[in-house]
Amino acid sequence: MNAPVDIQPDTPQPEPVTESVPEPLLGDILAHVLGEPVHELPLDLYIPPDALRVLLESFEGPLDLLLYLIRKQNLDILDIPMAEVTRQYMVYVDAMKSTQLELAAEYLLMAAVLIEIKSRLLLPRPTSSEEGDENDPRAELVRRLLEYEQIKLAAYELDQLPQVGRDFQLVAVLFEREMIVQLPDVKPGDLRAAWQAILARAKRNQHHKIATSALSVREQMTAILKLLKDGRFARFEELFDLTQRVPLLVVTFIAVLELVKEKYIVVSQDEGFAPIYVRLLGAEEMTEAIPLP
Amino acid sequence: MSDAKLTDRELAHIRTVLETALLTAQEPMPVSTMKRLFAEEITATILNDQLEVLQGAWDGRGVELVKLASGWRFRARLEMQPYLDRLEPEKPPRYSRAVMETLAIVAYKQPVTRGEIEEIRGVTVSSAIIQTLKERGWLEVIGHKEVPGRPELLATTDQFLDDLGLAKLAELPPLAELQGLVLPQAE
Amino acid sequence: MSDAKLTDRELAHIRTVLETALLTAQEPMPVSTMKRLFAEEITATILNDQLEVLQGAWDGRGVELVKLASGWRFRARLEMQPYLDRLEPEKPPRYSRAVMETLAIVAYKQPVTRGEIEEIRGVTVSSAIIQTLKERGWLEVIGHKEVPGRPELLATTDQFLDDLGLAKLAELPPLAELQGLVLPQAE
Repeated sequence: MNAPVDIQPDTPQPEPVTESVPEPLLGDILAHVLGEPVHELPLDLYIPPDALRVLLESFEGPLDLLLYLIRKQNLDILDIPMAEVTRQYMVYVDAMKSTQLELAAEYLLMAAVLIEIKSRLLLPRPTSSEEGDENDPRAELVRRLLEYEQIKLAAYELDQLPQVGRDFQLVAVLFEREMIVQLPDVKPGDLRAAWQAILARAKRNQHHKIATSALSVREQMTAILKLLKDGRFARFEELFDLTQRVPLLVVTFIAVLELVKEKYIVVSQDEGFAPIYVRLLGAEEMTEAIPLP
Repeated sequence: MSDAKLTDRELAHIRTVLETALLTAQEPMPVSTMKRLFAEEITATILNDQLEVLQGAWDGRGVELVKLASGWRFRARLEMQPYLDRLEPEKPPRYSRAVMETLAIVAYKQPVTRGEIEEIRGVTVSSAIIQTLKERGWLEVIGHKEVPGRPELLATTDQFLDDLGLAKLAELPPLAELQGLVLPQAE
Repeated sequence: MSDAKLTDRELAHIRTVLETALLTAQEPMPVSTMKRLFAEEITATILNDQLEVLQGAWDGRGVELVKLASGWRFRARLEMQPYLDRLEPEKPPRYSRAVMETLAIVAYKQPVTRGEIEEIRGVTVSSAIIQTLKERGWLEVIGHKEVPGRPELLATTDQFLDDLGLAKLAELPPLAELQGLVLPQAE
């Protein structure tokens, strides 16, 4: 098995190397791969004729091809007969070329590695070294082959594991979220922030004048307007809640004045000491216009 | 399998397959589709019967089997929503700046007309904004201003105070102090 | 709720909520998430106990409750696949050997760089392979190796384990012993 083949150790390029492979063998495979059945396929390749093309395409790389060869040769991977393996490897590489498969650089590199190992095996080992294993040029290749074979098997095992979607399905029960309209939450501070934004803008546009008057007056203005909302005449005294403290009564009075000034309400008295009435300005039409809740 | 010959064991198996198919289905499944689950011919009658048995078996659980227009499907019961909602709390929506500013103006300057709001904000106030706040029950029309066009007079409601946790408008954050903060150089 | 005080009825309710949440969940659910389902504080111990009770309750049915890398999830049993396949005859394609070998290298040797994968496989690893696995959600970049070029460090994700029904990397099929590769009949 370890017999030297006619590979010249000093030829680095793969091309002359492949040419050194016995001619009949090369020719047979070529013919076969291109579609014609070949009858004289070397027995030691263990490849069914019609499977060759598929096989070549299915190799994952030079390590894969090398592993295949070693496997098929029934060889101890730890004691690879370099010459024979190299020879067959080159046959495959050449077959790949002729089937117009893209002959990746990795295959050529591997061929060079094999040839290099073979050539080093042919040389006498330096006696000075004591660690024999480390000097075996095959050691690194063996390590890589073993590692690759391990991964190759692991990939197969991994693919055997049940996979979601392929081998089992997930449960997918519907959860129809009922549309509950969620209303925005507003805090008093948000109003203040909004006001701040208005002021900031107003500052940039000087023509916006924001008059501020005491909120309590505005509040009373609203209260009075709400009271008069239905368009009725209210007696002046009705506007004042006498249970309240004096400041509020004053505020209410200011609110009435403000409302009159802003032409929201009319305060009227037919004659001296007659009851004073308050009503919304234009309340007559309003009773028609606004239906009350 | 013919109708008469199905054993209890076979029916239970049919139910297991139906249940699994329905639990894993993305869409409601019509009975015609369910038939395809089985290599043997199984009648729609048998399938419907077994679906009803299944339906009963899920009584009182968090998920129910329902018959919809397009087929049968499992779905979570509405009672489960409060629990499931806790997993993905929906972010509370926020009012736009326009809505918040409008609300603030009405709150602080009421009663106001839309025109006055526009004057303060410096931009047009859309009907949609007013409508949003009216529908929320926070703004109401308390009259009309006696100026041309008789615009609505807007004010905040008691509900607005309630919702903001205020007893009265005076409890709103004071603006005077604020003005000192933001407009030190105001004219 | 404290551990001691939970009644059978309360525990049954917890199971109903858990079951519903798990049946409707899109992803495996960790126990920490399940806690959020309940307004009351429920301990992980109680939840784990109830999950095991639930798991038992689904024994012998077409669907099972399993614990995976990123949490618990319901899935159809493998035995149900032949039935479900009849509904969906188009199976997702198997990945090529190149993809599976790349995945295996990352799974067993992680974290690895693309260069290290190429070193083991002896061939160039195309970007498409890495991309396929990233898009599937099975590989992710967990950093960069501090060597020239700062290549990406690749690792498998929890989803990879989830999708293969595994709870942790240690559950992957063990790597073959190197010695086992030596053919016994070698000369």
